[in-house]
Parts: sequence; C-alpha cells; structure tokens
Amino acid sequence: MRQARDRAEETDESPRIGVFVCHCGHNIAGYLDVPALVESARALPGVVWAGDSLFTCSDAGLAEIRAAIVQHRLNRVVVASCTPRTHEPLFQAACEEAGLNRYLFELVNIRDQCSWVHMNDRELATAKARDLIRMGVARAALLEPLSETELPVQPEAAIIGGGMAGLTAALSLARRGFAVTLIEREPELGGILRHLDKLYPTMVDARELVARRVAEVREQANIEVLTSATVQAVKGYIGHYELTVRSRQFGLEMDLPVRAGVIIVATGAQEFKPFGLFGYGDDPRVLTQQELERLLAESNLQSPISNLVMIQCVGARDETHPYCGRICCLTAMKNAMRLKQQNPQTEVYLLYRDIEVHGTHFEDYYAQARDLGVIFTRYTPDAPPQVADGRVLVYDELLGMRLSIPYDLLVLSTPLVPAAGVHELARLLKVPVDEHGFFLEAHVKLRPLDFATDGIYLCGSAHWPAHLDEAISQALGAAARATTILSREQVRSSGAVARVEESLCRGCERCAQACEFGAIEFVELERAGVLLYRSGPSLSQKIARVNPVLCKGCGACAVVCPTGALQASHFTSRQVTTMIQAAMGH
Amino acid sequence: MKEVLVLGGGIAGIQAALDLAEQGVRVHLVERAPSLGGRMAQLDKTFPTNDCSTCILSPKMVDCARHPNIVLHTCSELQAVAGEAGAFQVRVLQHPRYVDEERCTGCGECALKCPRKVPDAFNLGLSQRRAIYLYFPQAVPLVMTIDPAQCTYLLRGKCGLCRQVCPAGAIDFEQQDRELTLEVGAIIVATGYDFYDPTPLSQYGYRRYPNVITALEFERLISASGPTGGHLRRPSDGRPARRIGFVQCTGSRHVRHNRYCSTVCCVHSTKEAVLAWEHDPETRSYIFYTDLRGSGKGFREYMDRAAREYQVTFVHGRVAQIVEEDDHNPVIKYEEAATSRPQRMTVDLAVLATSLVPARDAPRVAEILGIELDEFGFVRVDPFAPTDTSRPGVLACGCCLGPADIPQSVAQASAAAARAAEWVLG
Amino acid sequence: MDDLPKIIAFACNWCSYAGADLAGVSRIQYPPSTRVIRVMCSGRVSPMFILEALRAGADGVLVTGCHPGDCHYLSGNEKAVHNIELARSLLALLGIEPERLRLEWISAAEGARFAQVVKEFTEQIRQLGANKLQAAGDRQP
Amino acid sequence: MNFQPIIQKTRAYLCLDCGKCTASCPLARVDLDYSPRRIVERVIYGEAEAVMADPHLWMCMTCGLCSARCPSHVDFTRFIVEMRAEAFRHGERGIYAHNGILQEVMRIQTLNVHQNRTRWLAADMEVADRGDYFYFVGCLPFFDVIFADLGVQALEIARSAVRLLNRIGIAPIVSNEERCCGADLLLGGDVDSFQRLAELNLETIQASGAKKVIFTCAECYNAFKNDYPAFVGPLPFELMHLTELLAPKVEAGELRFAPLPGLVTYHDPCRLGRYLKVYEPPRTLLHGVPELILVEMEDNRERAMCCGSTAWVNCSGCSKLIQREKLRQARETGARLMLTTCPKCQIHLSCAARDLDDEQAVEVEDVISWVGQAIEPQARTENDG
Repeated sequence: MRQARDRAEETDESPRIGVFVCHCGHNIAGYLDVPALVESARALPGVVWAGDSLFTCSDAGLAEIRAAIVQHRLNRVVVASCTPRTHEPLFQAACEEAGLNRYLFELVNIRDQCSWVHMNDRELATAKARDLIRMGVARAALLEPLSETELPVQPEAAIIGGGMAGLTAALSLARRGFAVTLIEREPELGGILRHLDKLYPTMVDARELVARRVAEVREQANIEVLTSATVQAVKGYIGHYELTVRSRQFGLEMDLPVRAGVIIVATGAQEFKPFGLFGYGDDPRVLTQQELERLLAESNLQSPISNLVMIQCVGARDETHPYCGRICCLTAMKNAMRLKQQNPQTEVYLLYRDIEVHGTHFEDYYAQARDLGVIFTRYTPDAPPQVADGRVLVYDELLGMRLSIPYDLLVLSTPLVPAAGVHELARLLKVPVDEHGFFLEAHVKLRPLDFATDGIYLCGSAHWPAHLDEAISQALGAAARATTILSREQVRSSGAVARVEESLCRGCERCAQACEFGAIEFVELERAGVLLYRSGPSLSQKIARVNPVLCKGCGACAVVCPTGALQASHFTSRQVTTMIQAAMGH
Repeated sequence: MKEVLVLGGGIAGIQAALDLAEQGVRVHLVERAPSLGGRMAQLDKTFPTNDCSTCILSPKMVDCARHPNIVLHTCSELQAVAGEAGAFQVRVLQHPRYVDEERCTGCGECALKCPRKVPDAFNLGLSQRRAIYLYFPQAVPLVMTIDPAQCTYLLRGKCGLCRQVCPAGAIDFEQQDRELTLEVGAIIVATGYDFYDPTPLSQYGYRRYPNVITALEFERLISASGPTGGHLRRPSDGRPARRIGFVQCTGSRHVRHNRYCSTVCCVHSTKEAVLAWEHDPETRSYIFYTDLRGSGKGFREYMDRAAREYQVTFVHGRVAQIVEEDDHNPVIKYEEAATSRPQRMTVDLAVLATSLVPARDAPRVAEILGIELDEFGFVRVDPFAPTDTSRPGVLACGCCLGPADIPQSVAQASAAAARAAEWVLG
Repeated sequence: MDDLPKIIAFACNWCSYAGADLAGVSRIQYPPSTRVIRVMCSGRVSPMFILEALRAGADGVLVTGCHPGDCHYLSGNEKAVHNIELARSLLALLGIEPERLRLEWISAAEGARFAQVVKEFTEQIRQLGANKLQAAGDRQP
Repeated sequence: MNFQPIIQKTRAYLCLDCGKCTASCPLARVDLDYSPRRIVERVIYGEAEAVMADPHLWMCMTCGLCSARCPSHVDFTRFIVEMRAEAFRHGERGIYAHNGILQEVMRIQTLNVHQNRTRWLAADMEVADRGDYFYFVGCLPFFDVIFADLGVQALEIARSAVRLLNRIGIAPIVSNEERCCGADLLLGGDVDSFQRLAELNLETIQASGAKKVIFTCAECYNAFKNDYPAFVGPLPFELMHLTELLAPKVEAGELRFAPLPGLVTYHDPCRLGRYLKVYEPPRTLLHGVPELILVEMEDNRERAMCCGSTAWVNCSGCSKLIQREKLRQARETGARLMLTTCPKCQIHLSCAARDLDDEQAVEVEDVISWVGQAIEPQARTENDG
C-alpha cells in the first residue's frame, strides 16, 4: 500500500528515530528494567539514538530531546513515559522548538498502563514495555508531517429569529462590534412576547419590554434587520456561510445574499392548539392560555366572569407530547392572579398534575397565587377532567372526591411546540432536531448552545421551552460561543484529519453518511478520458472533499470507504496494522 | 486591559473561562480547592443521558489548564476588590500546597508512603486519604497537596517521609501564603453551592441512623471511582442496598428551612435510582415527592422511562419521619395519597434529596465584591440581564444564582462570558 | 502461548484509554497480557485490524469504547458495534472462536472495570488456549 | 534484477508498438495516462523498478481484451500478473479495497483453520462427503457478510446450484475444508499465499475422491484451470462451470423451468468468456426458461466489457466510470436486469448501480440463482437418484 498510503517515506528522508525512556523517578524504573528497554529500543529499525532520563518531562529532559533532535538529525521522536492524554502536547512543543513537526512525535505509555499496573512482575512488565516501545517506534517510522490548515473568518453573524432571544443575541454581538443580519419571518420583530400581557414573576409589561429591545436593535448601525424574511438556502461552513434569504421589503419580494462567519438559530416555539380537546374550537368559552392572555392584554375580557377553570397539561405529558411544557404552570398562575386582581369575586380553579415551579423565586409566586385564592386541584391521568354542559368534572385524588365545577371560561394550558418550518430550516442548515422537533444540541450537558456542526449555535425555545430569563441567558451565551469564532481572523484545523486520495474516490458518499460533522462535501470533477465514451452521465464525476476545519479526526469515514480513498491521517490503516505486527514481534 | 477574573473552578467557571480565553481574553481562574472540577467532579453520571461525568468533564479541565490565555490559581481565595468595572484591582490569597507544582508529576509515591490517614473530604468522609493527597484521580493540575491540618511534619516537625520518597524533590515544607494582585476589567462569580445539612431535620435521623444518607453521599457510593468502587453497600453492614427510598424536598419547599424548590432533585434522585437498578436489577426504588418536577429537555421522558423500565416507583407524599427497625433498616412514614391514610415503608437505605443552598462563604464573597444577595443568600441578578449582578462589571453564573442543572449553568456561564467580554473588549 | 496470552486491545482516546490510565493512577493490578493501541474512536477499529491481529498470532482482541450515548463523536461506538458484529461473523465462518474478540464499554471513571475486563478476558483466553492459526502454513506472506 | 524471464514468457519482446491494446483497453478510455503498451515498453527499456512503484501496475483489471486483440499475441495480462508478483516481493502492494478485509480473509485461509462455511445448506438439499462431484462454492459465504449493505445475496447462488444439481440427480460434495481459490491474491502479487491455497484445495478435493469439480464462480474456475497446474501440477479431476453441466440437460429437455417473464441481458465475465471461452452454456440455460427474453449488449461475448474491478485492489473512480458504461450498455438493451456468472462481477456492478437513479439503474443477478427460482418439480427420469 505504498504509493497512496505512505507519504512519509516519500515526503521525508528515511526515518531517523530517537527514543527516550523515562524513569519517572521510581514510578517506571522501580518496576521495569529501563536499561534493558533502552538497549532493545536501540536495536529497532530506524532508531539512531536511544537514551533514558530521570524525568523526561522536566526542563532538563525536554532540553535533552531538543538537543538530540539537532545533534542526531532525528526526524522522529518517541518518548516512553506516561499518558499522551496529559503529556503529549508538552513533548510535541519541545519537538517543534527543535524544528520538528509535532505530528512526528509518538508517546508510549509505559507508566499508567504498564509499570503502575504490573508492579509485582518485573520480567513480564518489562517484556510488555518492550513490545509497547517496538509498537511506538514502528508507528513513528510511518508518521507523517501534517499541517494545520487555516480558514479566514467573516466577522459577521446571521441570526435566524427576531424574538427576545434573537434580539438579545444580536445586541450582544453588535455591542462587541460585529455586524449582524437579523432574519425574522414575521413582518415585525418581537416574537411571542408581542402577544403576551405581563411577565412572571416580575409582572413587567411584556410588550413594553420587547418594544424597548426592538428600538435598541433598530438604533444599532451594525444590525441589519430583514423582516418577512425566510432562509431559502445555506452554503459554506464555519468562517464563511452564505445564506440566501427571501425577504419582502416595501411590498416587493427579493432574494438577498447574506454572508456570515457564524449562524445563530433563535426561531422560538409556538403554543399548541388543542383542537378537539375539551371542546376547543367548537365552544367559544374554551380558550388557550395565550388566547386568554391576549384578552387580558387588550383588556376586552367579557366581564364579569364568575367561574373560570384552567386545565394544565392539555396535550402534554401524554402520547402526543410526552414532555412537560415547563412554562405552562407559571403562565397559568400569572393569568389566574391577574384575573383575581381584576375581580376578587372571580373563582379561579387550576387543575394540575404536578406544579412545575422550580427555582428560587417561583415557589413564592406559587404561594402568592394560593394567597389570592386560586384553587389548586390535583388530578391524575387515570382520572382526567371531563367537560359536560358548562361543567368540569374531575376527581381530586387528594380530597378523595369527585368535583363538578361550573365555568364561564375554560382555559387550557398547552405546551410549546416547535415553530412551523423547523424541519425545513434544519435540512438547510444540516443540523438535527429531536423527536419532538426541537433543535438538537451538540451535547445535552456541556454544549447546550452549540450544534455538532461548527459555527452554528442555538438559543431560546427553539432548543426547548424556556422561561424569559433562560432565553436571555442562552441568547447571550450563544453570542459568546459565536464570538469565540468571530473574534479571530482564522479558524485552525487539527492536522490529524481525514484526507482524500482523489484518484480512488468513487463518489459513493458512504463517508459523508458516516460523518457526524458535515465535514465531507462532494465536487463534480471533469475527467478528460471519459469523453471517449459516449455515455452522457459519466462526463463528470463526484469526488469527496474533506473540510479539515470541520473534520474531528474520528476516522469513521476511513472504515466505510470501499476503495481506501479516505484515510485518517495520523491513524492510517498502515500505521495501525504496523503496530499490530510489531506487538506480535514481527 | 483584556483580563477577567473568574471565581470558582466548577463547570460554570470552567466554561466561562474557556469562552473568554477563546476570544483572546486573559483569564485568572481562582479556585479554593486544590483542583478544578467542583461539584460535577463528584458526580458519577449525569441525567438524562447517564453520561459519565468524568468522561465529559476531564477534557474541559485539561483544556483549561493548557489554554495559553488561562492562568490557574488553585488553593486560592478572593481577598479584596477595589476600583470599578473596566478597572478592578483584585487581591487573591494563595495558600501553600507544600508541593512544588512545577516539579510534582502527580505520581502519588508520597501518598503511598504517608503514614497519616484522614477522612477524604472529596468522598465526603466515606473513605480515607493521606495527609498528602491527590484531590481526586483526574485532578487538574495533576499535583499532590499536603493538608497542613493533618501533616505531622507541619504540625510537629516529625515524619517528612514524603520528602524522602518523592523522586522529583517536589515537597517544600517552607511554602508560605502568597498574595497576588490582579488588574482585571470584569469579574465572573461562579462559586457554586453547598448541600443543605439535614441534621437539623431530626425527624429524618440523618447521622443518627447509619442507613440514612444524602444524595451526594449516594453519588460517591455508586461512583466507579468512589470509595466502594461503585458497589452500593449500606453503611451499617456493607450489605447491598436493594430497596431504596428517596426522600424529596429534604430542606426544600419548607417555610422554616428553604422556601424554594431545589430544581434538580426530582431528576437527580430518579437518576440515582436508575443507576442503582443498572448495578443490580434486583433493586427497587421509591421516590417520595410533593410535586414531581422535571421540565428540562428530556427529563420527563427520563422519569417515565425510569418508572417503566427501571423499577422506580414515584410515591406522592412528603415523608413525615424516618424511624429505624432492627437491623438498622430505615422505615419511611408518609401519607398514601389514594387513601389519605398514614403509611410505613421499610427500606434498606434512605436517601435524602437535600436542598441546594448558597455556598458557605457566599456572604463573605458578596461582601468583598460589593454585590447584593437575594433573600435566600444567592447572588441577586437583573431578571432581564440574568448574569448581571448589582455591581457593574461583576457577573455571576451557575448555582451561585440558585439551583440549576448542568446545561443551565453552562449556558449562564457563556452568557456571563459575553457580558464580561463587553466590559474588556466591547 | 507461554501460558500468558497476548491480547491486542484497542482503546478510544476519550473514555476507555482514560479508564485504563485511571487503573494505573489507582495502582489496580491486572495481568500484563494486553498491548493497547490508542485510537481516537472505537468506530475507527476496522474489522480488518481484528483479522490482522489474529492472523499475526494474537490470542485475543479487545475493543473498548465510550458507553452508549457518551461517544465523543456522537455515534462512533454504534459504528463500532456494527464493525465488531461483521468481524464476528467472519470469524465464525473462518472457524476462529468468536470469543477471542470482545467489545466492552469502559468510561474514564472505570479504572477498576478496565482492570477487571482485562483479568476476565485474559482468563477466558487462557481457557480457550493459544491461537492455533499459525500451527500450519507459513506466517506472513 | 532480471525481468527477461517475464519478457520472454509473455512474448513482450514481440510488441510492435501498434497501440491496439491501448485502443482496446477500457481503463485507458477513462485514464488517459494508462497504456498497456507503454508499461510493456518501460519494462523492456529497463524501467521495471519505476513500473513496480507505479499505481497503474495495480489498476489493470486483467480483463484480457488487449491480449485477445494483440496482433503479436503478447500476453499482457500475464505480464501484469508476473510484474505484480515481483513488486509484491519488493514490498509494494496494491491499494486494498474494503480496508483489505478480503485479503485478510483469504490469507487466514492459508493457515490452520477449520471453517464453518457450509451453514447455508438447507434441509431439502442433498449433499455428500464423498462422491464424483465436488461443488466448489468459493467465497460466497464471506460475500454475504461483507457486502450485506449492497443487498447482494451471493449464497442464493450456492443454494440454487445444489438444488439444480439435485434436480439432475447429483448430490455434490460440499466441504468445510474448501479454501479460497486464491486467484485474487495471485492477481495481487501474493504468490506464496496462492501456492498454499492451491495445495490445500487440491488435498481436500483429492481426499473426497471427486472426479469432477463444479464451479459457479468464473474466477475460481479459471484459477483452477489456468493457474493451478503451474503451481501444483496437472489436476487429477475434471473441471466445469455449472452452466456447462446444465446446458446439455436443458437442450435434452431433462431440465425444465417455470416461466420467468421479462427482458434480461447477460454479462460475460472476463474469466468465463475471454479466458475460458464459455459463451453459450449460460445463454442456453437462459433460453430454456419460458417467457424469459435474452437481449444482448452491444459488446458481448469476446467483445464483452469488464465489470471494472479485479482482485480487490485499486478500485477507483475509473472503475466506477467503466461500470457506468457497462450499465449504460445493459440499459440500452431495454432490460433492467443483468445476469452474470461471476459473483464478483455481480458485486462490483451492483455497487456501481447503487448510486444510479432509476433512469440508469440496472439490477444485477447471477444466472444460477435466477433460474434457480424456477426449477420445475422433478420430472421422473431414469437418472433419478
């Protein structure tokens, strides 16, 4: 497999390997026969120098490495000491200082995985270490100098969604001096808050708040706002994305190109409309919380209402939407309290399964609602509420009795569900959504605002139903994540990424299917020779291209590639099989 | 000036530091403990994915330690803050490790030899460590520390074995407190939280009954790298615990203790019950709750699955009292919702889901920083700029703001980084 | 086999290799039978590597990776399952005991588990006896 | 080193530089840097080392079109194979397809293995441990594992083969001791492994007492017929492709099939066709199937175009282009089903077809497994066993 696989032997003169065995004080030397290891290393093919030191990681030890590289013209360095997970960068740096490409270094772990775990059998432990060093040297001989590509970064952001999250992210980036294009599907900025009345727990007016934010955005010179605008196409990758945005401006529709180094998704969510449940859609007295809130906001609620019943978890925590809506309990309490404040005579019943008011300030809010006389009734899914001629029948498990509550208004608390068009946007951005249609982040615990695809970020209820303060935090956070890219001139790749031997590529796309990071694209390549066939379709051919900045170097593509066109640099098949042979003493 | 101080090396502090460093901001990361990691390092796995905590945390800690823009100050505390947003002068006190960070390779020879055994705080005293010790196996920086309150040499000038065996000559009994002065443009508070000590809730018999433990103690017991190597043994007799009762809202949602809801406990207990089942499918867990709260992404499905597949039973009812039967079996007393009658359940092990409370030194830190705390002692922030404290240029994130799960803390940390960056770069 | 089997072990960089290191930090002793090859992801382990190892005379092959859901590359360990299954079916056809190939999930916190797995597997291979492939025919073409 | 023997053996010195080979070569049409003639010339002019390090050495599919047309009877394919053997000794390798899994599987069979490769046998099949007929199954059981993703069910060939043999009263020997024929290793330059496999197969078949060896794989058949003797001497048994055995029975009306309506075309594998000159038996078999209409591609029989890849080395974009052209020819006949008699042709062409849209897509199946679905119930004749 020489010609394609083993660049090292072509690009580089034949290997001159230096081996450094570390005593790690007593930690290795105490359990392994270090002098013997040095001797056997010296005898290995390609090894021109071998020695030992008390602590290879000490300044003295590193100096020895640098000196040896120069003195013995080493073009590969092998250190046998501890684990690469902690010490590889240190030694690689030393190699680089002596003018050796960092990828020509190999660390053999004879401490954590040898001397420390075989303390009672010096002979066998030494034999194992000998094999490990042979393996390391064999791999070193095939190591290739790798370069880390850099791509320029467009210092602009595109933010999709002009609700509170999108507005907040845009302002944060603008304050940092980055140009932002804010893309909103509706004719107006502001998102869901434009339809709300008061905000829990502060009771601040939602529309005033969002109006203030919108004004700030409009004042910002470096934020361009596109309303009635939808994303039609997305090209490119981290550093320079190119979006095509269809926008209706001054009555005429046009497709605008938007360039951006990063993209933030803040498309929000919408209230689930429970048609067919509890007479919603047929009975005008049956509303959703948002519809009630709009009435409260526009204060044209047909008062007086003597009896109002709210039912929680309508279309939530069931087979349609198995999740808890997170914000519905607080929304319901907020509206219940507003009604009580407007008219203390109004009886407000709140039928719930579990009161979801986590966190420090919300519990008191719940207490207030009970203070104001809102009546909380717990029901269970096996005895759900039913409506019959203007009454709600429900079994109160805790009271142990069946209640029959009359209502003038029946308000259904339904969960937030993903905004329309989520799947289309996900397809354009090549990012995943979860089983409910909420966008799926790179890692549920530690990367809540990132997508697995570099350069695309996420915030607000597009990710999961969020309280306002959460949405704002996430928006600021997404802005920070985006800034880690925007604030630099280039993004740098690792050298240990996949590469394509184009002459071998059949364009079968198995690699792209295996890649979780969208790092493999296909280009149409003309093949002069093909003209000699009359067959139309074969005039040009798909060839895989790896974007080194997106590639994470996992090597999955190299396993599925049928021809060997895809190779995992630094972990090539040849390097691995050579280690296997070396382990067996060949 | 492009420098920021981050207080606290837990996951929030780490995330904030990395986000700033990646933007070219120089970060001073100050941590009181000898290692980064905070609470997350003590967790076995994380809900709702059961991700191994160490697996996902370690790389982040290592990134921090390696990052050219991050200066680590472990064993350090905040002393004083002067100046104002954009130009703070900060004094930090660094306590001695009595180990030379440059020389120590963390090999642990010294700890093998050190004769002084003491309870291991990282394992909540469930196991022993030596007077010279590694905070935990994946500690960052990977450096030993001498506990001056326990080291016989530092106390009485005797022993010094560690100095004799250390192959790197890293032991330095002469080290003294060091005070450093830093000039920073902004400060991020990520000092985290403590767990409520349930001893005052005498009706639960914590400390009185050996088989009544806290959720964090359970976490260490079930952790593969914990004191029992992940085997769930009852403290009283080391027998496997197969019938476990989880007592929710221990100290939370209680007007005489902590009025607020600690947010994470319902899912956290569910996770511990699931882990217990995974270790031994004979295990049956009962979670006693008031409201079953789990509205984070995937949490509710996680609980439903726990009930369906992992023999976890959710029992509505706040636990009134725990008594002890012969054989140290805890007996849980509660009201059965369906019949409104008092009920008793005997278990092998009772786990108290204790409140998350402000870090012990939160008031002191707040005073030095000149920032307000809320009525519960958590850092007060602007509801519409949720990481801005009452003092311009001082940001806060993570559980010092109140109970939060890991993704919330991480998101807040990035948010705080964004706001801090506006002060130093904006 | 001079009584102690020789096992080629593949360990993913993020979980299992860290777990193996933890066994060392905790000084948990296990037989010196394994020769670990670090790969970035268990999904990198091609069935070819496994066949090559056995053909070269290894008595066993151990592939270790992150627990399901923990993969640093999202789904590499799922890919590993598929690759190992493929290798197993080939071994079955070739009449090589499929027990010589083992896939284990080992997290960075499971040092003890890594040691335990090596102990067990080494014992299991001892029971099976040495890899007899080399008994007839020449070694390497 | 001396390359004269190769030059002599293959009559390479007779090359007239006419270029007919290049003009015939399917590879040369898609890779303009490729010319069989030039490779020969470079070796003759002492550039053998360079040739051994040149990927082109491994790209030749040894389809034999050039040799068949060479006015000087230069045996170019043989020339390539001999050169590869030399290159292999020099540590050169072709680029192994599929991560080299197939080479591993083949080489492991040179060692001390006792395989379980006959698990596909079904209860209704009659087989024997000893007897006159040895059915050489080849790599089919491995293909079904390795190429599961292509939906290739190679073992259907084996099952049909046994049922067809049973149908004409033969209970063939099917052996777990059978090894890979080794052809692909030989073509990959690994002579030693090939030698070993040849010896082991000879042993096994002799031990079974078989007088006739039946093949369903054109490659195995060719390896035995044209390569084995040079390594293990003349073979003490007769060799034939199953279609050669069945064709006369069909003509004699002893083997009948149920109707398989539809248009099909037939791909002559290089091995069965140009190498062994077996063109008609498969066609005769197909003509024996009612309502099955066989239409020929413009390049058929000795002109037939190669499936684009050989020996599991250096499969490439070029292979794909050749395969597309092959499939285009098939499609032009109006048929959507292409039948062949080499499981590897089936695999390579299915792989290429996988990426084509409906307009160009062609299904590729094996003649034996195809007619196997239509075996008529035993018409009682004297030679029933």
